[in-house]
Amino acid sequence: MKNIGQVALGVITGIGGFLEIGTMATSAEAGAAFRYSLIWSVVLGTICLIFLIEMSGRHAAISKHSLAGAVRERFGFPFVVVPRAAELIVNLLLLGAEIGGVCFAIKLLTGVPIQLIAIPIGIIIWILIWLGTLDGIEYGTAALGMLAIAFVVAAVKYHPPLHELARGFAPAMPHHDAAHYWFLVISIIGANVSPYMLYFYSSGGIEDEWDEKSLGTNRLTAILGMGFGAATAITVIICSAHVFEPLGIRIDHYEQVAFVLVPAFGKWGVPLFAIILGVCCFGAATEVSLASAYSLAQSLGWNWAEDDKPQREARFALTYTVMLFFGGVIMATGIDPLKLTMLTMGLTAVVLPLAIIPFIIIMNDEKYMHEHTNGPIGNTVVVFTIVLTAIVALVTIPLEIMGGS
Amino acid sequence: MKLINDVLDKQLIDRDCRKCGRVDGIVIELREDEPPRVAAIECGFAVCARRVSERWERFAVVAGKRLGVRKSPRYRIAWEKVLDTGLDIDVDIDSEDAPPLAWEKWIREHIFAKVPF
Amino acid sequence: MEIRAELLLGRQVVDVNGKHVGHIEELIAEERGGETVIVEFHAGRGAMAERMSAHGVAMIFLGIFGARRRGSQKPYRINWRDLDLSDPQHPRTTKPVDELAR
Amino acid sequence: MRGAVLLLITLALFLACSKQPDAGKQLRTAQSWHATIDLVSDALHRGKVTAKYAKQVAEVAQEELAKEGGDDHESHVAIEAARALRAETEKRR
Repeated sequence: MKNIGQVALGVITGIGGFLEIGTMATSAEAGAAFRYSLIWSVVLGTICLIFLIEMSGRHAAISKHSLAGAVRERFGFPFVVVPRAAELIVNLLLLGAEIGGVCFAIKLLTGVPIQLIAIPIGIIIWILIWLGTLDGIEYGTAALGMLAIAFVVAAVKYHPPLHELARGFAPAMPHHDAAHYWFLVISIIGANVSPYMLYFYSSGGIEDEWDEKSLGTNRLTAILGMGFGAATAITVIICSAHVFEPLGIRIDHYEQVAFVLVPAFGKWGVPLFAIILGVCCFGAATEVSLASAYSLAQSLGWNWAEDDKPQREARFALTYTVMLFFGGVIMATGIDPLKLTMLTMGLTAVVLPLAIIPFIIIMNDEKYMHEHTNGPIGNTVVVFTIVLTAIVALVTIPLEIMGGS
Repeated sequence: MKLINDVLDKQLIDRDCRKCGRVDGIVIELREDEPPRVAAIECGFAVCARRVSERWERFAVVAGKRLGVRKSPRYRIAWEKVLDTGLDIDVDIDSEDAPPLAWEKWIREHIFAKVPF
Repeated sequence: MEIRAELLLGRQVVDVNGKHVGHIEELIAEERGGETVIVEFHAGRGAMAERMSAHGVAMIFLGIFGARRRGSQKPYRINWRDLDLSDPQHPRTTKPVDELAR
Repeated sequence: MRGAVLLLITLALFLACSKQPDAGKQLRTAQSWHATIDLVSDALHRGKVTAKYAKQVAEVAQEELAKEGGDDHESHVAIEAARALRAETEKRR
């Protein structure tokens, strides 16, 4: 029974956790600008993510050691400083964007301006983490995230032309706006394969005390969870392609994206979109702030555990408190949520190689993984992901200059 | 025993199984005509910073003094207190009042004490 | 006199004639008479270089990580008597490099 | 070490101030917002969206079009449409 519960958790986390501000923005923009031709980048990003998530879970189950801790132990402190600092900066911006998503959802429903509610939202998330436990947060936000099924229903209602949809799954060169096309490919990969997911999943595995018996469940969870999540992201592309692309509407603000469900659900379209966006961003915000606290605490050897009372791991708790406060402050400055989201996706793509390179070493270290080290397939995918993300990182900067975003 | 691979940067666990930092440094005593002796392990921001560059170390020491939570930015644990060097390093200290957790106590008393719930 | 192992790590070692030996990779310690003492220093291409090198990655790719290093790649095993650490920034061996054990 | 930090800073600067509105882009933006305004006002009249939402869209459209500063025919039509939608939503509330 425990394993079925775990798979269910994985699937729920996949859908709830997968669809956050980054995926929503990039999928909506991709659908509006290029119809279905960017679906392949979602699939590519998800395949890499499935392997990396499975490895993170396996590492947690076998070595009982955290990812961030293992990287520090294998590579030493000087190697860890730059990647960890870069990740924390990107996580802070991402947290700002997620809080922005929640504030925008509330603004859609109530009209209250974003700057006013940014810091209160940060405080509410902080209270939830302070009082709640990891399972509570994961199940709660992810279960609500299931509302994202509305996008699947809408996509079916819009009944996209299947042959064109199928063609979208194969990588293709752009017919127009090459800079914008490739920047969206990068942002989609950045949105799907974000380092915080790996740390959150690995730390969750340790807190839930996974062991060798959980390996099968871990693989199933990774495939089903991330797979369902990717399917939801693809339905956002389909809906956006159906509603916006024929009219030549390009996504510049979330106000436009909010319209995507109206043709399918009438006057429930905007409220439903607001609830889905708000809930998914709320869940993602808790995950990003916790993942940052996990990776910092594990790198420096502090006591860490979300299930413990915060007083017992003061520095871990202080980290997510500070992150949430500054996340709220970023949003309170009135910066446009969509611009911040796209900037963060670009930066995530640049930081990605730093987070993935250590995988090739720690996943093949018998001292930690005993006989469960990576097989040739696993290593091939990791090396491919490193090369892919390295190219993506190098290309992001010039692309950005050519006004890709 | 491989000092770098098995000890450096490993997680420190105190007497009642609480995590209390990582092995940031290892002190070795050189002696005439005798093999160098492993004297102690060190942890603290200054020790970590020193491994990056001297300038970082000076910055860490100054910051430590100004914030004034720990008495000294380096905390040394005698090698004899190291009980086991498996995946983690078990040390025979009660970290609750020892400097490694000085920050934890400071935050608990000064910041979290004010939280009503 | 005290030195720090973490600062010794990665330092370049030259032999008595100034010829490059390698970078300090590991310090081997043993229990002797109730004390833990360093018996040997390993100086090779450097732990990081080894892992990141084409050879390192190739080994990983085949899934047999670091099991066997080819002869020429093996680090020098320098006995504690043969290493002059008076200046920890620049460790020197008291023997020419070709007399060092591999 | 210093290099890495410098890289991060310059990168952030690049990403922040990277857009230069050129003519083609301005025209497309004006057309995009014009189409958005038409879409939303049509839905407003068919009761598919609330006046509150339509007002937010109109405000953002006006802001964006003003920022673009296009003075070709297409931009003027779009600005006019946005103003009309906004007036419409304020009347309904």
